[in-house]
Amino acid sequence: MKFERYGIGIAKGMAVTFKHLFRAPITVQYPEEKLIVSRRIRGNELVWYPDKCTGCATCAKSCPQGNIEIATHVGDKNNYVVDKFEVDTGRCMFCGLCVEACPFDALAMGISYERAQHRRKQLVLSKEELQLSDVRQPSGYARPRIEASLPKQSLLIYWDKEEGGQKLSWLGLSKKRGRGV
Amino acid sequence: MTLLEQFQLWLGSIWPGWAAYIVPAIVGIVVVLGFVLTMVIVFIWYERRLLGRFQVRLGPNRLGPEGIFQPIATAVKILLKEDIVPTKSDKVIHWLAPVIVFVPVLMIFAVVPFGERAILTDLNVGVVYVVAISSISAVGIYMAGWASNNKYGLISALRAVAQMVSYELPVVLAILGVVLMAGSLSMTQIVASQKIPFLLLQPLGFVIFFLGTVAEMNRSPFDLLEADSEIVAGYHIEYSGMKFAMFYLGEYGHALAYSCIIATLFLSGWQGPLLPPIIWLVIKVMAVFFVIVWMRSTLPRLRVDQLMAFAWKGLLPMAIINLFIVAAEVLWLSEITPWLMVAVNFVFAGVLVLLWSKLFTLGGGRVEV
Amino acid sequence: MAIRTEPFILNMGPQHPSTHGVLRLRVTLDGEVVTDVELVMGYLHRGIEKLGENRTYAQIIPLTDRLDYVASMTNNFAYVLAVEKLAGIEVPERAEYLRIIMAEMMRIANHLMAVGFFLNDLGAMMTPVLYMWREREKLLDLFEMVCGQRLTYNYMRIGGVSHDIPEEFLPALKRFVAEMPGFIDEYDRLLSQNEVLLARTKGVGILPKDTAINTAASGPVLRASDVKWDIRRADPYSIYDRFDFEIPVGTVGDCYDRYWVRMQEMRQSVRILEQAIAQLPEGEACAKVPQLLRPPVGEVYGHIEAPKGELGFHLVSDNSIAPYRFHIRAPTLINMTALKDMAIGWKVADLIIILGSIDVCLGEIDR
Amino acid sequence: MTKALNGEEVAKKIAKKFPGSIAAADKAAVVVTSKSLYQVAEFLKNTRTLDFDYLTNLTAVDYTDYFEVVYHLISLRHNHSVVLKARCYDRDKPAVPSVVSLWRAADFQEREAYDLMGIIFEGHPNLKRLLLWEGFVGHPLRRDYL
Repeated sequence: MKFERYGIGIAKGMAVTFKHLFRAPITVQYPEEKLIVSRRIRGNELVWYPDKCTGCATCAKSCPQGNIEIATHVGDKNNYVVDKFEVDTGRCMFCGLCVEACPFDALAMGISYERAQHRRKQLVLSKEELQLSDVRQPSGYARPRIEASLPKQSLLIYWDKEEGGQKLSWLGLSKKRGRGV
Repeated sequence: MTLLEQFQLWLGSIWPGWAAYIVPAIVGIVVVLGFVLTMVIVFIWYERRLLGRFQVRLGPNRLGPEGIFQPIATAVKILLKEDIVPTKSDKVIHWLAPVIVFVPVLMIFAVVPFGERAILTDLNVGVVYVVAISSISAVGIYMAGWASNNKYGLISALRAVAQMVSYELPVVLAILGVVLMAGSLSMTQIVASQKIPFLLLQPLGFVIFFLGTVAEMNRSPFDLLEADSEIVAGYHIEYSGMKFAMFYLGEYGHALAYSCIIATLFLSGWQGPLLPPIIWLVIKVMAVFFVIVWMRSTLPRLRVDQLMAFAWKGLLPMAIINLFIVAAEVLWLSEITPWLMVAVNFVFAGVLVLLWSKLFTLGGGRVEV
Repeated sequence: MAIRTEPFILNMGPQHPSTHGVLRLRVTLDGEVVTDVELVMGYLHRGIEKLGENRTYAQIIPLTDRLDYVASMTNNFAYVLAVEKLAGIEVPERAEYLRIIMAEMMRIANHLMAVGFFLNDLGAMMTPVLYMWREREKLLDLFEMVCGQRLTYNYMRIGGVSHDIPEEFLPALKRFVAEMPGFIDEYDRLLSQNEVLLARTKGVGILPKDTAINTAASGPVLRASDVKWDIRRADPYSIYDRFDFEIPVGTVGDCYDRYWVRMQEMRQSVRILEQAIAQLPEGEACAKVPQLLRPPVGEVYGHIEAPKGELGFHLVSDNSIAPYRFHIRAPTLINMTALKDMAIGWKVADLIIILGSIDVCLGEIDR
Repeated sequence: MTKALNGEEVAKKIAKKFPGSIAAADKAAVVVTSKSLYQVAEFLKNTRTLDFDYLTNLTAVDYTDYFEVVYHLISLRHNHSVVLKARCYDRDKPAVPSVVSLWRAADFQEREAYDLMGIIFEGHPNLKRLLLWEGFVGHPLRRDYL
């Protein structure tokens, strides 16, 4: 006789949910707690190094969206001088192909991720805006040297036990929790 | 004599008769309403936090300590929303429906005993009153679903009627068992007669009543009226603003009312050692609601035909048999120790549940079209 | 006495919580019983096939991410396999293993989501979803680690993968592989014997074996109907012939079987992951492939067993840098062919769970 | 491993049964005349040694001077596959017979090909646009659609 339909399955299921009542919640309370993102994060917008860029436009060619606008003129040392380097991050899909394609490491993905704007126009980034600054740091995507210098990503998989048994108040809030590797 | 009547008597000696009747009544209603609305707010918070913890997340925790003011913020948000009335709706009924859903819920609390003499009116037919009043909100739900001129709403309304009518019967029959044991229809008498909680004396009756009420207050796994994954929100799909707030409050008020009634009928109400009666009642109500939330967080929803089958094939016959058993016990066993009755009833409950579970087939249910 | 009734047409979607996107079902109801279903789709049509015709072969890879956005990695995989078949490119050993690891991780992540939302369609109030998303998050963390994004990976490249894995990847994955069976057991305890779930899904929405084959259903939908057909076994691509795994099949092809097959496939994927981690060789992660690839004139159909079914890419090359024709065989679109058969005669609530048990993804259906 | 049958051999078998139905054949694919497509498909499906019960993929390719409808057939029992093609040269009204009655899998795929490529599948029970809306002008996957 199979013990279906007698409510055994329901009882088992209820036991599972009851057990979860005493487990640490997995919620990360975002604006206060922030996780460390991957070192290879393809974060918002690009970082462009004007000194390394030769204006070869390989990035523009590799962009699936045709999203990088680059205009150059020949300078006095028989080099290209970049007049215009414009990226519409509203149309960018952050595939990272331009960064991979750049032969001179003059382009990197950004590491930040809070870049919402109020106007579409503000999403179009010019040459000046794309340069390295305090808020615009490069990520290690396709740039091993930068990657090595960034902090390790915090992983959810290590959060259950090693941080382990986190002493939480019943409601799970009072204690400030650290999280990460 | 309840506290209210005593108050009225005392006031009657100094004030004219009509004032002495009305003023205490209003005071009583305000006190009870205050309690109920506070509890409803607490319930909303309690359910959200509890559901959060069942689902390994936190639940609202931003507003106030542990998020206790979140329901208030929700209320403010809902109240500030635009009141949308569909163009082709039946305006009057659309307007009236939330009221009809909400008011009976509040009326139930007239007969809930909060303490030994703390009850608004000690009706001698209190139980009958509860049954009668609580089913009125089905009408409101049907009106809401019908008037909003929405197909999801209509499906929900039709489900509502079927569900309410079906589950009313086992619920009433389960209550009858309690009434037989207590020997009275009055809520205070029922509480007073529970030296041993009726939960132990009538386990089967409790299960039937509990499931029936869960179905009547449309909570998972019987939440077919709202069934957000099928008919989106059912009857209140076209409601917003204050009217939606009425439904929302009505839903939690219903949950509170039924939790109170379950606590009163089966968990010996306000009775308990040491702590004041009102605290005991709140504890028991919270415990009942905990189980309801727990079920909600675990169980998938039944289908409409399975829901009906469960009521008519499962709960109703069991409730009838339970009633006969209880009647026989009250006739012949009441002289002997009640613990024998407890044992016998648990055995009967187990046997009946096992027997009836044979009736149900799992799955299937295709209709040839 | 016969009561004259009128059929009742219900437009489910495109905005409906349970159509898994912007699918519209024109349902004809008799009371609550479904008498006819008509699928209306295309609300998410982006013309990826047309876009592909004027992108280079490498530039199409990010586009394939947007097909089945729940399982982007396998979309990448299917596409690069097709291109490699077309151009005759050899892939380094390590890259093959990395691809398999990613594909199987993706399968687990996809099935977690599929089962979770199937339960949500059943009305289980988000609980199974959130339990399963907890594990899916762990996988997404790992995907983020290797390729920098959590949803649209763009990880596979023609000739290999874009990056080798970082050193902290394997320990984390090993830990996941060790823990995952325990979590699957827990889901089993929570769900598999639950009477309500059994009552709702057993015998519901049966897809008979011959209908399943005739409508070219694939993936778990086909296997639930007792057809032992898994492209990983039947037509082993990449290096699937080196792994030992079983193909779970259902018995009757009802919703429960589809659910059950997915649960079992997760276990098998964990097995494959274990083996792949153990065998992972050292070496290059990507072959040298010209950036502007010009495959020889010809056409190719490459298919893989994506989590949702057979994902195929039909590519026609005219020796230019862009494919001449780029066609996607979307598994869920074709799995939906039999939806009408499965749903007629059942209630509205069943229609929802049948749709949920097919595991649709509108990004893939509409393309 | 799914064995890809040699198109020439399959073509020989077909030609024996339906003379004149083969337009061309090479190792990879069998090209049949669109007139005889249905009979050939029926033959491929119902012959015991071939037994192509599973229509994996159906698509159409626009070669500017003709359209090619491509059928990828698999036999689950024998685990072999073949590619069947049919060409239609009429640019305004390219038509091939529908195979929905043989493989229902063709239902949505034929509708899709009709929608995006404009190929009319004669005998399809419900040949409507699938992804684009009714009233859309043109067929976007054609090479001359801009």
